[in-house]
Amino acid sequence: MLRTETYTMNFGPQHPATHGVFQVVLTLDGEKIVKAEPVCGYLHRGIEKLAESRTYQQVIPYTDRMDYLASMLQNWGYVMAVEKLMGLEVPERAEYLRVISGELSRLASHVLATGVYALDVGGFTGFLLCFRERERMMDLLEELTGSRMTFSYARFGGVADDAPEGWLEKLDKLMDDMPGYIDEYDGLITGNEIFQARTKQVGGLSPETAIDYSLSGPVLRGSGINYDLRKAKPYSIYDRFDFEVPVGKNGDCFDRYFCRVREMRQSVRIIKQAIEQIKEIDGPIKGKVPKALKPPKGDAYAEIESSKGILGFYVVSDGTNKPHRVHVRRPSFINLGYLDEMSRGWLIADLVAILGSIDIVLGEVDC
Amino acid sequence: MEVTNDKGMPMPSELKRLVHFASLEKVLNMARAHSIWPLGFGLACCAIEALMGTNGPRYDLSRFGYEVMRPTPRQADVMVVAGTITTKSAPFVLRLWEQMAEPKWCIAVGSCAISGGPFVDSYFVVPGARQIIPVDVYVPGCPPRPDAIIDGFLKLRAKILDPKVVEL
Amino acid sequence: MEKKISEIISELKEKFPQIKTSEETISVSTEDLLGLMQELKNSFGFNYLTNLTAADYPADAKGKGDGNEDEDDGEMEIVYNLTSVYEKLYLTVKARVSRKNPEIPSVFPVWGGANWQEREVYDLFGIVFTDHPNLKRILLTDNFEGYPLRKDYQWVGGRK
Amino acid sequence: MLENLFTNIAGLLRNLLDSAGVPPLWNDVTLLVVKLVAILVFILINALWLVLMERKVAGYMQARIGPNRVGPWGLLQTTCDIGKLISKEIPIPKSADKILFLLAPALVFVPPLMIFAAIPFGKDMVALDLNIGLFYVFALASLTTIIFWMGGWGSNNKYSLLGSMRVVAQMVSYELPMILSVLGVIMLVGSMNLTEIIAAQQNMWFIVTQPIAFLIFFIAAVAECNRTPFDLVEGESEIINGPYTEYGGMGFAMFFLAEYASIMIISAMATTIFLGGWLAPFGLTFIPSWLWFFLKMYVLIFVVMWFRWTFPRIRVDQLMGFGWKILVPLSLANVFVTGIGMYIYRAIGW
Repeated sequence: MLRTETYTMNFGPQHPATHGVFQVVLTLDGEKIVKAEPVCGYLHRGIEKLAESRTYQQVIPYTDRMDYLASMLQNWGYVMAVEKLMGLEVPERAEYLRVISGELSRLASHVLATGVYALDVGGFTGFLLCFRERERMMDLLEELTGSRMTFSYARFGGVADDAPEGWLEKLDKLMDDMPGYIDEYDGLITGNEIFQARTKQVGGLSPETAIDYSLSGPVLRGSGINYDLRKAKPYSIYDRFDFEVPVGKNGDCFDRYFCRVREMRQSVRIIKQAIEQIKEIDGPIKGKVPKALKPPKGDAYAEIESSKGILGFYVVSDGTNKPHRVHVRRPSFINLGYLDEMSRGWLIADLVAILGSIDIVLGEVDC
Repeated sequence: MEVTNDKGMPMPSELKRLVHFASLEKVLNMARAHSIWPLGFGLACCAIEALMGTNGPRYDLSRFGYEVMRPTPRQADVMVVAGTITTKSAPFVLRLWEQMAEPKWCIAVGSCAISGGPFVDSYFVVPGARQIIPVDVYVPGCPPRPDAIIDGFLKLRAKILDPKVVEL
Repeated sequence: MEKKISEIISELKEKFPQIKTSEETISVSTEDLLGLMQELKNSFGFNYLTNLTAADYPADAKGKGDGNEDEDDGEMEIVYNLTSVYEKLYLTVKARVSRKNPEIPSVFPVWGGANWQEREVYDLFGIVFTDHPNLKRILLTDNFEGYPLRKDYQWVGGRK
Repeated sequence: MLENLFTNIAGLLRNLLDSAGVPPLWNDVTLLVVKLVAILVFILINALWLVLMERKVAGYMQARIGPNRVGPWGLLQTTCDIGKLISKEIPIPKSADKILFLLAPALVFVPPLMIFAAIPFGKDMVALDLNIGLFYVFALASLTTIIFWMGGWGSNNKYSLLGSMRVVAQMVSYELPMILSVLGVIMLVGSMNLTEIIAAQQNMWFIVTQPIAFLIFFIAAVAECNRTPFDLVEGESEIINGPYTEYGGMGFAMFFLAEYASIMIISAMATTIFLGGWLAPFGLTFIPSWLWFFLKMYVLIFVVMWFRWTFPRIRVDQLMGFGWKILVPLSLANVFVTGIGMYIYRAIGW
C-alpha cells in the first residue's frame, strides 16, 4: 500500500467557482477532499450593526444588498417583520404586487442559479442563455421599481408604487414564454448526459441531516422534505394560489438543482394566477402608516421563503424610530454550514458541483 | 557617434532610444487598448452586473473583445473591483493586484468600490478601492447598469490610447 | 399527534417549573436550557432550529464611568426560533445571560444547525457557548478586537 | 493552376536555386527550411485566427455577436491580443523552477510544428514524406505531455501541479485508444505512410469502413488536446487554469496558441486518416486539393468548438473510467472486427 500525504489548498477567496469572495481551506489527499473548512466573512459589511443606527425605513435598502439576486424577497421579509411588530395591515392589492414581484425576483434568482450551476460544471453556453431571459425579467422589474437589482420596492404597509400601465400584460407575455425557456434549459443542461453524470449521486444529503442542520430551501427539499413556508405557513396571500412544492428523492446535487428548475415552473404558475386575480382588485397599494415610524417596544420574528431558503428577520424595537436590533436569518449562511461534512470524500470537481448546488450568495452569507 | 534629431541638433543617445521606444509604445498601446482582459473577480452585487450582466447576450462586452475573463491574475489586464472591500478581503485584493502582470489597470465599479457607498459607516469596510490600489476609472452606480460599465471600459480604452487624458 | 402550542407550553410548564411563558415564547434560565431543548426536540418534535440569535440589552447608561463595577451591567438575550417541520409548529425560546460573563451551553448537541449560528453570535456578541466544538470567529478576522454588535462597541467609520 | 499553386512555387524555387548553381544537397535543405518556415507561419496565423473563430462561434452560440470592433468583423482582434501579450510582463514566481518554467512555453510549439511537417496538405504537398508517418505523428503528439508537465511542475503552484498531473493521466490514458483505433486503418492500408493512407481512400473514405474507429479517434483526440468536455486540465471552475495558472504575457500566449495548434493537428489527422485527406469527394476536382483538405479540417475544428460550447466538463475519475473501460476495449474490439472482416473479405475474394 502506498503511503500518501495530505496537503492543504486554498480554494478561494478569489476562485471562479466560489461565486464571490469565499474561501474553502481544503485538506486534500490527491484530489480527494479529506476536510473542507469554509472561511466566510470576506464580504461582512456589518449590515446588522448599521441597521441599528438607521431609521426603520432606511434599513430597507440595506436588505437589498444582502441577497442581491432576489432583493425583492429580502425587502419583503424585513417589511413583514416590522409589520408584525407594529400590527400593520397590508392592502390586498399591495399583497398581490408583492407576490408578483417577489415571485419574479425568485424566478430571476433561480434562472441565474441554473446558469451559474451550468458554468460551474463547465457548460458556458447555458450560463449565457440564462442571462438572456434574466434580462427580460430585469427589464420588467426595472420598469416597476426603477432599479435593476436593488429594488427597495416593499414599504411598511404596502409597496412603493403601483404597476405601470401595461406592465401586467408584458409580464403575462413573459410568463407565456417562460415554460419554453425552461424547456430549453432542460434540453441543454438538465438533459445532458455529462451534466447528469457530474451531479447525480454526488453530495448526497439525507433528510434527517438536512433537518438537523437547519438547511432550507431547495437544499432541504432536494432531500425529499416537503417544507416550503409558502405552503407550510402560508404568509401574505399564498393560500390563494394553486401550486406544488417540488421535492427531490436522493438529496444529491442533481435533485437540488432540479428542484430549482421545477420551482421556476411553479413560480410561473403563481404569477399567472396572481395576474388573473389582481385585475379584479382595485384599491390602495399602501396602508395608513405614520411618517415617523415608532413601533412599540418588543420584538418580532417573521420568516418568508426566499429563493435560497427560509429568510427570517428578527427585529427588536425599543420604542424609538431606530431598530434596537435587526437580525437576519440568512438561508445561504446556514446552508453553507454543512459544506464541510457534505464534501468530505468527494473530489475537487465535486466540491464545485456541491457548492453550486447549494446556491449561495456571498452578500447574504456574510451579511 | 553623435546622435542628432531631425533638425540636426545633437541630442543624448538615450533620448533617441527613448523616442523610438515611445513610437513603439504607441503601437503597443493600440493593441493594449483593444484587448483589455478583465480578471474574473467579483466581490459583491456589482459583480453580477459588471462581470456577468455585461457579458450577457443583451449588453455583450465581447463586441469590444473584452470578454476574455481570466481566472488568474497573471493573465489579466484590468481588475474590475466590483463590490465592497472589507477589512478581511483588503489584503487579498491587494495581493491579487500585485500578482497581476504589468501593464495593468483598475476599474472601480459601484459606489462601494468608489467610496464605501452605503456601508461607509461600517466597522468592517474599506471605504473605496483607492485606499489600497490605484484606480484608473470610476463607474458610479449602486450597482451601475451594464451600459455604464461598458462605458467605463471604453473610458479606459481612451485612457490607454492617449495617456495624456489623465493630465486633464 | 395533534398538539397545539398552548398544550405544549403547559406540558412544559409542568416539567420545568422555572420557565416563564407567554403565547409562543418561553423564557428559560441557562441552567435549564439544554434540558428543555432536548425535551422539546425529543418529546415534542421540534426538530428544526430555524434561527438562533442574540440581542444586547445593556443597563441604562447611569452606571457607567462612576467606578461602580459591581453594578448590574445589563443582559444579553439569546433567542431560539424552533420549528417542527412535520407538524408545522413554531416556538420561540429565550434565555438571558449577564453581559459581564456571557456564557451559555451550546445547543449543538441537540441541533447541528446551531453550529454556525452560535459561531456567528460568538463572533459578533462575544457570548461563549460552552461545549461548542469549534467556537471561533466566523465572519470577522481572527485578530479583530471587540464584539461589534454589542451596544457599547465603538468604532470609526470610513466617512471623512 | 490553383491546384498546383504551392507545388509550382516550390518547383520555381528549386529551379531558381539550380540555376544559381547551388549544389543539390544544399538545394534540398534550403527547400525544406522554406517549407518548414511556411508551415510555422501557417500554424501561427491559423492559431491566431482560430482563437477569433472560437470567440465568434461561441458568441453566435450564446446569442451574442462576438468581437466586431477591431478591424472588419473583428478580424484584427486576436492580433491586438497577441500584440498586448507580447508587450506584457512575464511574471516569474519567486519559488518557481525558473528554467523549467521558461522552457515550457518556449518548447510548446515544437511538437505541432514537427507533426505538421509530415502531414500532406494537398497533392504532393508534404514537407516530409515519411514511411512511418503515423508512428512519427503519434510519437510526437505525446511529447506535449512532458511540456505541460514541465510548466505545471515548474510553476510551483498547487493548482498548476494538479493540472499537470491531470494532463499526464489524461494524455497517457487517451493515447492508447487513439492509437488502437488507427490500427484498423493501418491494417486495411498495410502502411503507416500518410500519403499511402490517403491514396487508399480513393474510392471510399475510412470513416465509412471504420466508423467506430473514427469516433474513438475523434473523442480521444479531443481529450488529447484538452478541450471540453475533457478540459479538466484547465478546468476553470476547479483548478483555475491548470498548468498555465502562473503564466502571464507571452508565456501564456504560447500555451494558448498551442492549444489551437493541437486542435488543428487532431483535425488534420482525422482528415488525413478518416476523411480522405486532400481527396475531393464526388469528383469535385475543380476545387484544389489543398482547399479540400482545409475545408474538411475546418469542419472538424468547428465540431470541436461546438463541443466546447455545448458540453459541461466531465469529472476526472469519469474521464479515466471512460478511457479505460469504454474506449480501450472498444478500440480493441474494432481491431478484432477489422481483422475478421479482412479475412472474410479475402476469403470471398473480392
